[in-house]
Parts: sequence; structure tokens; C-alpha cells
Amino acid sequence: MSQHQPDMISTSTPERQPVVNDFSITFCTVNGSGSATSNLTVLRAIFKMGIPVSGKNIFPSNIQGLPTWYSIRVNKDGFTARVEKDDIIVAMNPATFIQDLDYVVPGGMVLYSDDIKLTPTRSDLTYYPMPVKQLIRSIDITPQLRDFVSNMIYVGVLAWLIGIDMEAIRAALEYHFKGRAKPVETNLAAIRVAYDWAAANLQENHTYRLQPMKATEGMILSDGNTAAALGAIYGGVQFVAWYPITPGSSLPEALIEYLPELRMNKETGEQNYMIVQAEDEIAAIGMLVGAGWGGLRAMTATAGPGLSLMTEYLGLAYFAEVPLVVWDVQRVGPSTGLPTRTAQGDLTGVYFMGHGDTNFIQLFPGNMNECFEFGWKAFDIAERLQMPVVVLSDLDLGMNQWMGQPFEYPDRPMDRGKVLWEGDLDLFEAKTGKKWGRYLDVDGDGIPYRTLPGNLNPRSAYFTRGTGHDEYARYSEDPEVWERNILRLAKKIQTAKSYMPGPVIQRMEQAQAGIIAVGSTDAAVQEARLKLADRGIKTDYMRIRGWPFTQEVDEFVRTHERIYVVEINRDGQLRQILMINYPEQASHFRKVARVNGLPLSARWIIDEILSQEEK
Amino acid sequence: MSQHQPDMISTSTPERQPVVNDFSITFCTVNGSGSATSNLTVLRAIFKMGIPVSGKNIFPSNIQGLPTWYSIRVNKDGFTARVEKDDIIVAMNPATFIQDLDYVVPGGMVLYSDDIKLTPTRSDLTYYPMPVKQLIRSIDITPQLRDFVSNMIYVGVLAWLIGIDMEAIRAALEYHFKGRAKPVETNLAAIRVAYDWAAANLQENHTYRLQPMKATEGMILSDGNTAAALGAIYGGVQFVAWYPITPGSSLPEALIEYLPELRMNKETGEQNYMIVQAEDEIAAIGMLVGAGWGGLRAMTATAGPGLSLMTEYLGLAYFAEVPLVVWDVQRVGPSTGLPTRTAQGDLTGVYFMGHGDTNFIQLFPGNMNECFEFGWKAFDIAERLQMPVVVLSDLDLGMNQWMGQPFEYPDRPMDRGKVLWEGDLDLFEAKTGKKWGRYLDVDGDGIPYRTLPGNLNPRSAYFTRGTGHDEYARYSEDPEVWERNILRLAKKIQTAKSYMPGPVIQRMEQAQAGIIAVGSTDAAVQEARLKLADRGIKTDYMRIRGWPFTQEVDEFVRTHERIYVVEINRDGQLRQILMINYPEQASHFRKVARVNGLPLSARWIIDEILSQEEK
Amino acid sequence: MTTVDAQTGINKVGLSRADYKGLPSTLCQGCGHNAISNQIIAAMYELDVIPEKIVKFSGIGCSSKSPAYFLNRSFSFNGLHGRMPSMALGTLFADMTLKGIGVSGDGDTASIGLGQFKHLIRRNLPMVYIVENNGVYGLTKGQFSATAEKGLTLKHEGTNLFLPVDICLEALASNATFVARSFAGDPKQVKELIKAAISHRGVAVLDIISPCVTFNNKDDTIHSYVFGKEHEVRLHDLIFTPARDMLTIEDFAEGDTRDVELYDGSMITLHKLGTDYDPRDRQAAFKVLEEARVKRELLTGLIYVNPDEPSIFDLYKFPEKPFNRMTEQEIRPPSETIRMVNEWMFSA
Amino acid sequence: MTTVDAQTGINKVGLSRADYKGLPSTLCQGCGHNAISNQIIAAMYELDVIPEKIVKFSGIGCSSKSPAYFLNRSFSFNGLHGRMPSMALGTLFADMTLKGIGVSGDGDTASIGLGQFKHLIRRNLPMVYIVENNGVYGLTKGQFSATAEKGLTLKHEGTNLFLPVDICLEALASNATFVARSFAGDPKQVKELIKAAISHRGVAVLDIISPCVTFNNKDDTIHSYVFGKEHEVRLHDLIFTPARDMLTIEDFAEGDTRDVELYDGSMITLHKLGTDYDPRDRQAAFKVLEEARVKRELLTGLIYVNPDEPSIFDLYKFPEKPFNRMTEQEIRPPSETIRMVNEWMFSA
Ligand SMILES: Cc1ncc(C[n+]2csc(CCOP(=O)(O)OP(=O)(O)O)c2C)c(N)n1
Ligand SMILES: Cc1ncc(C[n+]2csc(CCOP(=O)(O)OP(=O)(O)O)c2C)c(N)n1
Ligand code: SF4
Ligand code: SF4
Ligand SMILES: [Mg+2]
Ligand SMILES: [Mg+2]
Repeated sequence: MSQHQPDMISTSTPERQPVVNDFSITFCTVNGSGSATSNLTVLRAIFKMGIPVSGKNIFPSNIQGLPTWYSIRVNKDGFTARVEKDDIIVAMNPATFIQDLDYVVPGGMVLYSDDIKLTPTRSDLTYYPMPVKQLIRSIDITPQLRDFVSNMIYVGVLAWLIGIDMEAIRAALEYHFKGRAKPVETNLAAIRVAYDWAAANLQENHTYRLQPMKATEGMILSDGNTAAALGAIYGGVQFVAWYPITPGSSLPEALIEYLPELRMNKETGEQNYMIVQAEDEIAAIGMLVGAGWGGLRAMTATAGPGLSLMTEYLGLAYFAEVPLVVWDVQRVGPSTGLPTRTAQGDLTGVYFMGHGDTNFIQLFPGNMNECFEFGWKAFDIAERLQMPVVVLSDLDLGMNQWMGQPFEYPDRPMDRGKVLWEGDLDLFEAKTGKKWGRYLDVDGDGIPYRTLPGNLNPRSAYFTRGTGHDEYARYSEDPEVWERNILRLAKKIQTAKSYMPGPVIQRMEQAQAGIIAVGSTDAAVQEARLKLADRGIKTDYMRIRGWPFTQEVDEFVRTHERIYVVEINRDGQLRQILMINYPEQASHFRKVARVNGLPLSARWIIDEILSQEEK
Repeated sequence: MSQHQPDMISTSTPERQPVVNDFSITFCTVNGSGSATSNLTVLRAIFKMGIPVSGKNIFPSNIQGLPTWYSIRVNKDGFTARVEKDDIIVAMNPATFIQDLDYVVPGGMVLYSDDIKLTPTRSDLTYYPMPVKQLIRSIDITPQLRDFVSNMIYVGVLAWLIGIDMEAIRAALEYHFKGRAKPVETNLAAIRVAYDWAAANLQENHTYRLQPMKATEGMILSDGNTAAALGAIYGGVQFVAWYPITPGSSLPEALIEYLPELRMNKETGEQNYMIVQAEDEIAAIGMLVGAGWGGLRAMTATAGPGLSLMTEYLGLAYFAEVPLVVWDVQRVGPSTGLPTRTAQGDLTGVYFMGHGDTNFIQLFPGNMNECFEFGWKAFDIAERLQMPVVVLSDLDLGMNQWMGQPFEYPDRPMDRGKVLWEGDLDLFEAKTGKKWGRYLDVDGDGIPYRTLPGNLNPRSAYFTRGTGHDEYARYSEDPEVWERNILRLAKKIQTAKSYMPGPVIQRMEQAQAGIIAVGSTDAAVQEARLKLADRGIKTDYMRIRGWPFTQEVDEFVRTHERIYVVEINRDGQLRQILMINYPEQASHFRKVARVNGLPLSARWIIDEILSQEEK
Repeated sequence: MTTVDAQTGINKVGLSRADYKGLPSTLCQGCGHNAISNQIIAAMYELDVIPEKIVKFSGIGCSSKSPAYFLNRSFSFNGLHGRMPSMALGTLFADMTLKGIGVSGDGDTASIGLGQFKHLIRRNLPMVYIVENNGVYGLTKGQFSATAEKGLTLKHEGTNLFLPVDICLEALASNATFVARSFAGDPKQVKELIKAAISHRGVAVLDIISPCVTFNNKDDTIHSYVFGKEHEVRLHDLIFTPARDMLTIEDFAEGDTRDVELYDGSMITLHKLGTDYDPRDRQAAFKVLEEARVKRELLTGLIYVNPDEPSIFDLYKFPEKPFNRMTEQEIRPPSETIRMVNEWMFSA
Repeated sequence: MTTVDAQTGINKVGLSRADYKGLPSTLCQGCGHNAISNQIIAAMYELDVIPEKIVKFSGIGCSSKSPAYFLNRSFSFNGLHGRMPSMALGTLFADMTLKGIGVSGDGDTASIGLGQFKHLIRRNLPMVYIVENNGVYGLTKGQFSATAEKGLTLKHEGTNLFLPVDICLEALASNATFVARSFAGDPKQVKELIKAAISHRGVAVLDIISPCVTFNNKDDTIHSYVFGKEHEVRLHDLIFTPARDMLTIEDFAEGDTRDVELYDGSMITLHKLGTDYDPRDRQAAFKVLEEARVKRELLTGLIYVNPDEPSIFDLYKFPEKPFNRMTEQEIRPPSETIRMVNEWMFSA
């Protein structure tokens, strides 16, 4: 048994230095086969070894039997963006075997199941056929489990080849199986068998090696949706209505999982929150409008098609000044698009959503920690401004595992905004000398005071509607009343600026250009900047975290003549929003945008910027 | 009996020249009282006298009992825009009587029903109390009709006061009652009684006079929605699905009225069109997507809330390349807004509608004749490009009566776009050397060829979906396939430019600024320009008629340093769209935008531009 | 059987009838919807309801405007066309001690809103859901709604060719726990049904034929006053007695009546008219509806009730304090917990 | 009783079974939906249907993907979640000689799509509407749909607390003219029902229990294979005979069967099993559904049919030529007419 297909390729591996903690592995499998557990185990074990790592799942929109790729990038410097080529592939899917080889760097390694009888097309790779069936037979498990556990074979072989620590693997499995000994041991047994087989049969090849570090110490690993759900729980979420849709679903599903843990009275079994799976997204957002109006911290999570269905109700929420939070975990659109692939294509759609003059507050979390942070902060902003807030995450951020610092407990008390209860109405009148009116702007910030249903003060009730109304919530078609009200709503957007999270700005000395991005492209942009700097192109970088833009954004835009706007969509949507907000600087912005379902790579960003710089 | 409240005001009318064919009358009534017939009769009679006239109905969002105003502007120069003050009011509504007086110019006339016992607040007006009840009693009609016919009293009095021709009135009534003698005579009788009473009892006052002209010869009078419906019929509309909403409804209702006349086989009773009142707007647009895909010329009409509900389906239509036409007759939004008032507030909403990268083709009819023209042209564009087309009209244009040239029969054959029937598939292959694929761009213009259900060629069927697909309509999640397809869709927008109606440009010598507008503000802009010129501010004017913008638009934008963008919304939406399309010139555009439910007046545009010019 | 002081006109909670009024109606004179508003006012006044404990909801339409014309002292949300149910659900979770009254139209409920209507019923949210059913779209000036009778001809629309949606049948099919039909021209019945509805444990659907005098009131059409007057067939005469008045309950001849006790102990007394109809029998309900349809009768009364089925509030354990009065301390987990949460995240 | 040549496997329109196939399924192995696709293929093949005369429609879900897996030679539109009915209506007007087959899921039809589903039925559009009912959202990985049984527990979602929507009852309440329930584990019945459905004059609703082997197939749950096998109760055995084969119709013992003649002259023969169920009796249909629910039986068969009710196509007079083949001359009024139109516009 050798690591080559004996009769087809030269056995000489090019001499080179081992690559340590800096390579990428892709697992090519079919979905529904249980490979997710194996892949996550590898990811977590590497993380446990203290080595920076990231994982991205490229999966099909079906349940079982189609090609799936899981890519793990190991990078000692902490780069976590997608790379375009793999150093190692674990090729388990005969259907894609030949194409999968195309994505391996010269000199890379190919682990594959030896029942794939195809002839590899490349001779510059090292092949490791694995006797999966044979090895699995040697383990004592029920036939039903066999299929699932077979995926552990490649974990074992890989562990031996690149040096994954066995204790780290055990820790990963224990985490995955929530400490249940049985599955942990079964899977470990399979891994050991494979490991031992590899040790006995394979030639050592130190091309790619893992070496323990301390770079992940104290860090955590989470997907953005779970982080967002937890953040929302710390934000005191009280009402959740949702309708299943990829990649939004796992956010409410994390709420279903964690709310009982953190917000149910263990003794009485009483819950101080409600989760409703609605009949569709119109109903979900309708419930939020009702709940937000009623004074609850209300949220949903959805994706493109669901968001589009929410258009009418969000217009009402904007106009009737109802706080609520929508997480739009973006996938590729328009229409059903690529439901299991990532994009940043809903920016302008959200900005201008619906008929009439609306503007929606947007938050752009750029990493898993910000998902947590905006999870609670979004409520503060929504309630303070009495407006819907749309948080634009994406599939890559929301569904993939990311390293991050531990979640931080909110650093400030909740901001419940301007709410008047029974006694407050008199205080209001005493203080302002005015009769309270639901839409009366006494503070000059555009934000009126609201009362909530259940308030027993006979003067507290008011009539809410999507039609014209005056300061006292009375129906009105008066032209002046309309204009006054709609301009006050615009003023709230001005006010909003002081409640929005500012951008994250990173500068380089003598930067000759700027880069602006939002959200999950951060990792790729960070990496691209360093490599561009190596090529002599120094850049300042601003990652915007919300709209309306704060003053720092104005400043950055004003002070950079040439700004690359990096984003995952066709039309350069962030750039369009910037142009509208900064007409004087509109020509500063350059488009670095594409959408093909994959997270951007640093490589592509570098090439794009280089080619534009050359012009 | 005198024309003054005897005990309150001086009887001396200021001496002045009679104002001929240049004044404005507002009828202040309550809705549901039948005043619409009277008001339209006045409008039509003046039109019949050859005098340019326009009428605007400012009505409430209920059915009966609330204030309504109908303003008629008589202008010998053909200006039809709303004016801010009235010369004459006919005050029939006690509830608004006092406020209504505020809108009359000094020296103006007030006709009112003498059962309004309020004391007028202004002494600079001439008052004409009318004994409506008494006069109506003298006519022989059933009590049920009495209320309706009483509105004819003010027609008679007004006719005597300003000189409306009796034959013209008869013509107007005959038109209104479709020639039925009974109601014509009843109403005429009431008018005559009032006319005679006025002649006998009122002092002649020649402040405002009508003098027959020939300025409307050969012209017609129609509202935009009727014009659009008729245009659509000449466009061969085959399938209409709609859901009632103001101000959209009267468009499909005109189709219900006129389609049987023009498109039903009189002998067999067979109709070659179908009209469905859907259960809501989602269903309406869904039916259009089905029908458009099936090869029918399919259309709907709606307004803001309905449009918002169509968001998801329009995204599918864009992506699956389904031709269909949506008339958005704009009213004031966001949300339910002011359902019976006009606005141009859906421009950016439509431009960016829905999730993912979409762009929707927009048409902006600027007058009733263009409603007719775009009624048929929209189908040509939609089918040629295999895309949805949204026509943005508005309440003012759609529901008010406008003078115009007679409708012109389409000047070109229908463009049904690239459709292949049974035999065409072989021809396609012979010509292109390629197997036909639904999304194959053989012409390089981004537009593929389509087949239609019912095609019996076994190679004609294909699978349509909102998900990723390749040139042969096969499901695909391949990144390159996605990108290729979405870029081809963008190319269609480029191609579209050559099918779009160009702008209407009017220049002045040595113009120092430009004006850009769309749609129904045309009348006000035209008037403002002339008056601005009188004040020394010369302008070039471009009325844009669609997006994507044609080359003439590029040219105009490039060659004007200072461009006022006039529109009826809060955020300057047309300006935002211009900024996105012309980043290099983004700072050229100045905002002249407001929304309060009323059509813009020339006065306001002049003031806005003057004050900005001064800066 | 009210507890109003005959002299002062003040009820048990110290309010006069005026305290239950709304703004002057802007609907057409004679509109059935106004009659219904008046009965809501009367019912709430006579039941000693505290207006602040009611929240009003509506969609869009003439009917949906009517919450402005009753209970000025109650909060109200006039939302979107056809989508009131979802909104009501969200709000009622904000304070589960409140009771919702929703007013919708036939267009609002049976055309655009059919899905939300039925899903609301499925969730059995405690609220009164009134459909002011006139077979037509009033506010948009007289188009067919989905409850328009087959064969009805309207001015601009031609003739309706489709069978009507039967609101009560739809409610039943969705397992509604309280289904009644009434007629705006039968104010007493409307009032008693509203009283019973507000005391019901879950969603109470009232399909009230409410003529549109402007667009659909021709004598021979089923949604007109004249037709209703001539063709109304009451299943029973019905009297509602609130729990607190049970002592004063009137005595009827044994066998003449049938009592239905609601969850809160209040009682609906049904006087037989003709057959002995048992509104707890779901199959019977399907049957009488079908028969009435065939006979073209306007069948009114309490068609079905299941007083015991748990409402959505009963399916979970909630604290007594209204959600919307909870403090930060109650809804933000304590800071100690964050450590544990981070441990859940495979912290390294 | 097919007309396929036993030797060549070629049917009357010259096609082999392969001509009715679709692409290889990407659904899970064992998914009920695949079983149904196979029966659609068999039914169309045996009925000698020309595939180009069929248009397929679907919403979104695993079920809604399945049109890709049968009838490759038919046009197909896989539209939006819950909104297939409207789309189908538009398309079928393009060529009224075509017949539609819609495939939906229980989420697609009973959750998001309930309104469109019911309004489609109200319009009685001639098409087959199949709900592949598994009580769960397959494609989004196992959440409750509105047909999920009360008490069902799913991995990430907890326990369902609400009563299920009954697709057949909903269809009946909306005056459906053809309502059947079947089970993917009963392929013969599925096939015969599909044959009958495609010959029906209006909309034919087939609620087919179709187990989701991945997310909802526990033995004791009503949407599972095992439950279906154990609890299926057939109302009758049923055989469809197309009009053209009426001569060859098999002879059954008098009294054993009940025949239903469809509008096109084809015949459904029902063999009695137990009671003599008349599927033309709407009240009986309500009743058996209710009884089956109470007994927790999987009742299958033709629940209701009204073969004569006109379809939406019958309510208007249309020319024979398909709309989508009409020429400019046919749909643009001649130029002479413009003058008249301008006169209508009060031309001065
Ligand atoms: C999404 C949307 N579509 C259409 C409308 C226009 N609209 C307003 S009221 C109404 C119908 C109301 O009918 P119904 O519910 O029967 O109430 P009624 O006026 O008859 O009481 C419609 C279609 C709207 N407001 N929103
Ligand atoms: C508007 C919208 N919301 C949500 C989704 C996500 N989604 C896809 S399939 C599906 C449910 C499908 O369930 P069902 O109809 O029962 O089909 P099954 O997969 O069980 O066959 C959902 C919610 C979507 N595609 N569109
Ligand atoms: S139009 Fe009809 S429904 Fe509306 S207020 Fe008038 S009578 Fe009532
Ligand atoms: S997930 Fe369920 S419904 Fe979907 S294909 Fe698999 S078994 Fe079928
Ligand atoms: Mg109605
Ligand atoms: Mg399902």
C-alpha cells in the first residue's frame, strides 16, 4: 500500500520546506452523509491546538446526496478569508473527484476513499487512497452508524499526516456530543483506527504540518447566527416571530435553544419571552409590528425572499414609528437565487425599501463578536429612535464558525427610549407645559414620546395608523401636517447618527487610497491590504458598521480621493449608497464588487485594486 | 337680495379690468353629495368653449360626508398647473367655509349656499349667497334626486357670473349622461333656473369672464388612467389581474369598460383577453408572471401598498426574465399615507425593489397622451427585453381630467420580442449553429430567445426557476454560471437604452441652469420656466421619460453645471437616481422636492429655484 | 341585565356611556358598520369593561376605520389591509391581561386576509374578531369582495361569477372555538354576541352582515338591509350573563333553553326557536351552514362554541406581570451568566 | 387498463415511458415525493398524454422541486413559496388547451400559501393540485408546517401545540369540485387518482401523505410510512377509465361499485369497501373527514367530486385559438377605431 496510485504518476515529491500552520484543506463530500461532524471536529481540534483557523461550508440547496465542500483555512497570522486554492483536499465524492483536483495547488495532497476508482488527472499532487470501508469494518458499531462514522476515517488519516493533536480531537468530539461518552468513544475509535493505519502504512510527508500555538487562547468559536441570538437574549428580546429560511433559520433556532436556558424561571417554568413560528414572513413582521408597538423587544431573522415579503409592513413600521429588529442574513439574490450561498446584495433594497419616502436604519456586523454586540444594541437603537432596524449579516458570517474574543456583557444599561407610563403623563405636562401627543416633538430631536397598551391612564391611549396624522395622532389629510410629520421622520435619521456604531478605521502611513467595506468581507480586505502594502500600495481602511453614517465616515470620505468600495454584489450597492450620501465626493468611489456565491478572497481584491491602480 | 352680506362689508368692489380666461375656481363641497357631476360639467363646458382648462380634485379618503375641493384653472395660455390661490370659490361646505375663504385672492368672488349662516371673515371679497334650497324646490324632480341636482344650482349661477355658454353646458351634460335625455334635461332645468335667478337678482360683475376661444379645437379631455387603459388595449393587452386600490383602480376599471367595446367579437361574444380581480396584489402580480411567461401581454395597475406587496414576485420576474407591465399610479406614502393625494415617491423604491441586484425598467408618462402611448409601448419594451416594466404615473395625472391632442394610433408594429415557435427552433439552430437554450445570448445583447408553453416541439420545453441556472435553463450553483447570468441581466439594461423613449428637452438661449423633472410636474415646471425667464433666469429643461437613461440624458447632464431636479417627494428620489447614474456629475444636481399631497405649483418651484440661485 | 345605575347612567366601573364612545363616524349615513360600533359601545358599557383594558385592531377598509368611532379611551392600531391578525397577536403578548377587539371587512378578511385570518384562528388568540361583512369593497368604491354572492352585479365591475367565501365555515374548518353570525339590522343580537365573545377564552369570530348602503344595498341581494330583514333566521334568542351576575340570572321554563357556560363562568343562555340547536356540536354547525346556504337564509346566532379549548396563552407558562412592564433586571440575564455562555462556545 | 403496446412499450401517442421521465431526483432516498413523481410518470404514460400539453407548476420546497423529476418534455415553472396558484392561473390562460399539474408541499400550501390555495379553488381553474404532505418543512431542514400533528416533537423546534390544517377540509370549505386524499405508500391509488384528476373539469386537489424520511418519519407520527401502512383506511378501491376506453370497461358485480362520470366522459369506478360512500355528497365528505380525524385514521380515496361545475374557462366565451398564438391583427384594434375612441374622450 502506498500513497500513490502506483501506475500513473511519478513518486517524487518536490523537495520543499514544510509549511507550518499556513494552509488550507477542503473536504469534498456529499451532503446528508454526516461529514459535517468530521469537518467541524477537525476545525475545532485545530482551534484547540491554539492555531488560528476558519471554516467555510459550501453546500447545495438540497438535503441529501449532492456535492458539498468544507474548507478549513489554517493560518498562523490569523487570516481567515477564503482562499482560492487548496493545499490539501479530502476527496470523498466520486461525482466531483476530477474537478476537485483542479483546485489543489501544485505539490498539494489528496486524501481520498479508495473505492473511488477514477484516474486522477494531475501528476503534481500526492495521493493518499484510504481504505475506508475496510477500516470501518474493523470497528464494532451498528450498521446504521457505519455511514456516519466512516467520515471519521479521514479525520484519523489527516490527523496523522498533518499532526492534529488527539487530545484536541477528543475535546472537539466531547463538545460536539455534549459530553455523551458513547458517540465520543465510537468516533474516537474510528479516528484511532485510521490514525494507526496511516502511521503503519503511509510514508511520512511533512509538507503541511500543524504546530501548537497559543494564538487562540481565551477565544471562542461560534457562528454569527448563534452569536446574534445570544446577543439578542442579552438585549432582553421578548418576542420572536419567524419563518424558516436559509440562512436565517439558525438564528431563531438558536433562540429556541438558548432562551429557555437563560430566560426561563427554572423553578416555576415561566418564560418571559415568546417565540412564534409564523405562517409566513408577512405574518412574522406583522407580529413584530404589533409586539414592538406594544412595547416589546421584538425581532425576526430572515433572508432575501422573506425580506421582500416584509416590505409593506416595514413601511408601516417606519411611518407609524414602531421599533423592531430584523436580521437579514443575506444570501445570493435576486429571487430564490442561490439559497445556500453568501452575498451582500440587499443593501440598496433595504435602504430604499417600499413605496414612499422611507429610510431604514441598517447595521452591518463585520464579525461574530459584532453579531453578538448588535444582537443587543439593535434593540437600543430601535427603541430609542422608534424605528425598525435592519441588521445585514450574511450566510458566510451567520452560518460558518468563526474565532473571536469571548462575548462581552453589554457595557451599558438598556435604552428603552421615550416611554411614558401612567404617572409619566402628568410629569410630561408639568415639564413641557404641553399636553402629551404621541407625535409631538418636544425635544427637537424628531423623536416623540410613546405610551404603551396596558397603560391605565385614561389620557394615554392613542390611535395608530399608516395614514396621515397630526401631533396628537389625529387623522389628517392636511398638507402642512403631512409635510411636518414626514420631515420630522427625516430628522430622526439625523438624530440616529449619534446612536449608531461608528466605523472601524485602520490607517497606514502615507496611504494612497482608501478602502471601504461592510460586514463579512473584513477578513479578506484585511489580508488584501497587507499584501497590497507589500506591493507598495498603502491603503486606509474603513469598515462601516451602520447607516446613517456617522461623522467619522464623512471625514474619511472627504479625506480620500480614491476609495475602493469592496462588496459582494453585482451593482456596487454600498458604493451607490455612498454616492447618494456624498454627492460632492461621488466620483471618489471605485467599484470592487462581484457576486458568485462565494466569500471574496484576498487574492481577487488585490487583483482588482491593482488593475484599477494601474489605470 | 344683494350679492353682499348686507351688514358686514363695504359694497365697493375695487375698480379693475375684467380678467378674461385666466383665473381659477374652486368648488368646496362634501364628497358623496354628487358635486363631481357639476364640477366636471363646468370643466367640460369651458373646454367646449375652446378655452384651455384643467381640473384637480382634492378629495378625502372616505366615501361620504367629508370636505372635497375641486379646482378648475382657466388659462388662455394653456397653463394647467395647480395654483395656490383661487379667484372664485363656490363654498358649499359649512364645515370648511371659513378656512376656504383664506385661499381666495383679494377682490375674489365667493359663491355660497345661503343656508350657510356663518359670518365671512374677509371684507375684500365679493359674496354671492345662493338660495339653493328655494330654487331647487321650484324644479319638478323626485326628492331622491334633489340632493344631486342641487349642485347644478351653482353651475347656473356661475354660468351667469362668468359667462359659461349654455350650449357648451348641454354638450357636457349629454356627454356625462351618455346622451340619456332625462337626466340631461333635469340637470339643465336646474341650471337654467339658477341662471335666470342670477340674471334677475345679481348685479353684473365683470371681474372674471370667459370668452370663447379656439384653443382646444381638435383636442380631447381624459384622465391619465383611462388613457393608459386605452393605450394598453391598442397594445394588445391580453391578461389583466388587479386588486382595487386608489388611485390605481380606475385604470383596470377603464379596461373593464373599454375592452368589451374594442376587443370582443360582436358576433360571437368571444373575448380575446381576460381580466381577473385577484384576491390581493401578490396574487395579481403572480398571475401576471404566469401570463407573461405564457406569452401574454399582461398588466396590472396598483399604488404604493400594492406595489410593496409585489416586491417578491417582481424580483422573480426580473430574474426569470418574464415580461409584464405594472402601472404604479403613485399616491402619498410611505405606508397607507394619503391614499387620495398625489406624489412621486416610489422612484427609488422601484429602482431598487427587492433583495439582490435588481434594476427595474421605469417609464414616466408626463401627460395624458403619454399615458396612452406608454400604454402600448410598455408591452413592446417588456417583451423585447423580457423584463418587467414599471410605469410610474400618479394620482394627479391618473385621476384628473387633462386636455390633450387626440390619441394617436401606434406608429409601429408590435414588438413581440424574441419568441420561437415550433418551426423556429430548427431555424435557430441552423442560423446560430447552436442548440437553442433559454438563456443563451446568441445576439450579444443579453437577450435570449424564449419558447412558450403550448409549443409542441419536443425540444421547446424548459424549466423556469428563481434559482441559479445555466444557458440551457439547467439548475446550477456554479459560481461562474451565476456570475455570467447575472452580468447578462445587467447587459440587458444596457440594451434597453435603445428601446427607451428619450427625454423631452426644451432649451432657452443662454440658459444658466438646467431643470430635470419627470411625470406630472411638467405643467408646473413649464409655467415656472417662463416666469423665471421673465425674472432673468433662463433654463434648459429636460423631462425624462424613462430609465435606463438614454444618451440624450447623459448629454444634458454633462453639459449643465447646475441642474434643479424638481419632484414630489421628500428625499429627492429622482436626484438620487441621477447621482447614482452620473457620479462624475453628482454635485450638479440640486434638490427641488417636497411632498404634501398636492401637485406642485409653479409658484413654489419659482421660489425654490430663486432662493437657491441667490445662494 | 346591566349593572348600570339607572339614575346616573354610571356603570360599575364608574363610567358613563360617553366614556365608551369614539369620534363622530365619517362613514356613510346608514352604513351597517355604524350600527355595529354602537353595539360595541353598548356591550362594553353594560359589561363594565375598563376601556383601557381593551386594545382595538383593524385592517384597511370602511369597516376597519370604525375602531375610531368607539372606545376612544382604548389603544388602537389601524394596520394594513388583510394583515391585522398578525399584528394583534404581537400586541396581545405585550400585556396578556388586555383583550383585543379586531374589526375587519369581508375584503380585508376573505380576500387579501384569508391566510392570516385562518392562522389566527388556528392559534386561538383570545380576542374578538368581527367581520363587518357587506360583500363589497366599500372604501375603494364598490368592487366585489370574496364574500360577494354569485350573480351579484355592480356598477363598474360587471357580474360576479364565483361562489362566496363563507366566513363562518372557514372559521369552523380552522377549528375556531367561537363562531357566530349576526346582522347589523339585529342590534340586540349583535350586542349579546359581542358580550359573549369578549368573555370567550380564545378567538371569537363574529361574521356580521353589515350592509353597504352606498354600493351594495339592493333589496334582493343578500348583503342588503331589506334582504336581511326578510330572510334572517335566528338559531335561538340569546342572552349573555356575566359571571359576576350569575345570581341574578333570569329563570326560564325548563326545556326552553340551553346554557353554555364560558371559561370565566359567565353564561350564554339560548332560547330555543324551532329546533334545539346545540352550538357545541361541530358537525351540526357544518350542517346548518350548508342548509342555510342552500335555502339562501341569513342564519344568525351562535353557530359553534367550544368554551374549554386552551388559548395560545394557556399553552405556555408565563409570569403574571405583563411583558411590557418588565424591567431590565427581569429580561437581561445577569452578568455572571456571560462566562457560562462563553464556555458553551467551545472557548479555548 | 392501459393502451400501451406490451411489446414495444410504446403508448398510443407513440411515446415510451422514458419520454415521461424527468431528471434524476436530488431528493433523499426514500422520500415520499419520489414515489409520487413516479406515479405521475406512470399515469401520464398510461393515459397517452402528450407531454407538451402539460405545464408543471410548483412553489418552493423539496416537494416543489419534484416537477424537475418527471415530464422533462413539459414546460415547468418553479415559482415562489406559497404563490404557485396565481402563477398557474396566469399561464393556463395563455393556452387553454393545456392542462396544469401543480406540485406543492404542506408548508407551501397550508402555511404561507393558504390564501392563494383557497382562492385558486374558488376559481375552479382546471388543473391538478397535488400537495405532497409530510407535516414538515423538508427543504429548510425540519420545522413544523401547518399540517403537523398536534404534539409532534421535532429536533430543533420542540413540540407543536396547534391543531393541523386539514387540506381536504379546506378544499371542501372553498367549494372544491374534486378532493382526494392518498398516501405515497399506496402507489396504485395515487396513480388512479392522478388519472382521474387530470380528466376533471376544474381544479382537482390531491392531498397525498408523503413521508419525509429525513425529518418526520417516526413510526408513531401520522406522516410516517409505518403509520400510513398501519392506519390507512380506503374509502373504496378506485379505477379510472378514460373516455376513449369506455368500451373495454371491466364488469363488476352489480351493487359492488359506484360510478362517477367525469365531464369528458371518462369514468371513475369505485369499489365499495365497507360502507357505500357517495363522493358527490358534500355533507358526507365533511363527516368522513371529521370522523377520520377523531379516529386518527389515514382516510384515503376520492372524498368529494362534482364533475359538472363549470371551470373558470367555462364562465366566459373565448375563441378556440390559444391567446398566446394570437397575431397583432387579432389583438390590436384596427386603426379606424382610434377616431371613435377619441370621440369618446369628449373631443372638442
Ligand atoms: C395592500 C392594499 N391593497 C389595496 C388597498 C386598497 N383598499 C383599501 S380598503 C379596500 C377594501 C376594503 O374592503 P372591505 O374589507 O370589505 O371593507 P369595507 O370598506 O367594505 O368595509 C382596499 C382594497 C390597500 N389599502 N392596501
Ligand atoms: C418567502 C420564502 N420564505 C421562506 C422560504 C424558505 N423555504 C424554502 S422551502 C420551505 C418550506 C417547504 O416546506 P413544504 O412546502 O412542506 O415542502 P417540503 O420541503 O416539506 O416538501 C421554506 C420555508 C422561501 N423559499 N421563500
Ligand atoms: S361606502 Fe359602504 S361600507 Fe363604506 S361607509 Fe359607505 S356604506 Fe359603509
Ligand atoms: S428532506 Fe424530507 S421532504 Fe426533503 S427530500 Fe428529504 S425526505 Fe424528502
Ligand atoms: Mg366590505
Ligand atoms: Mg412539507
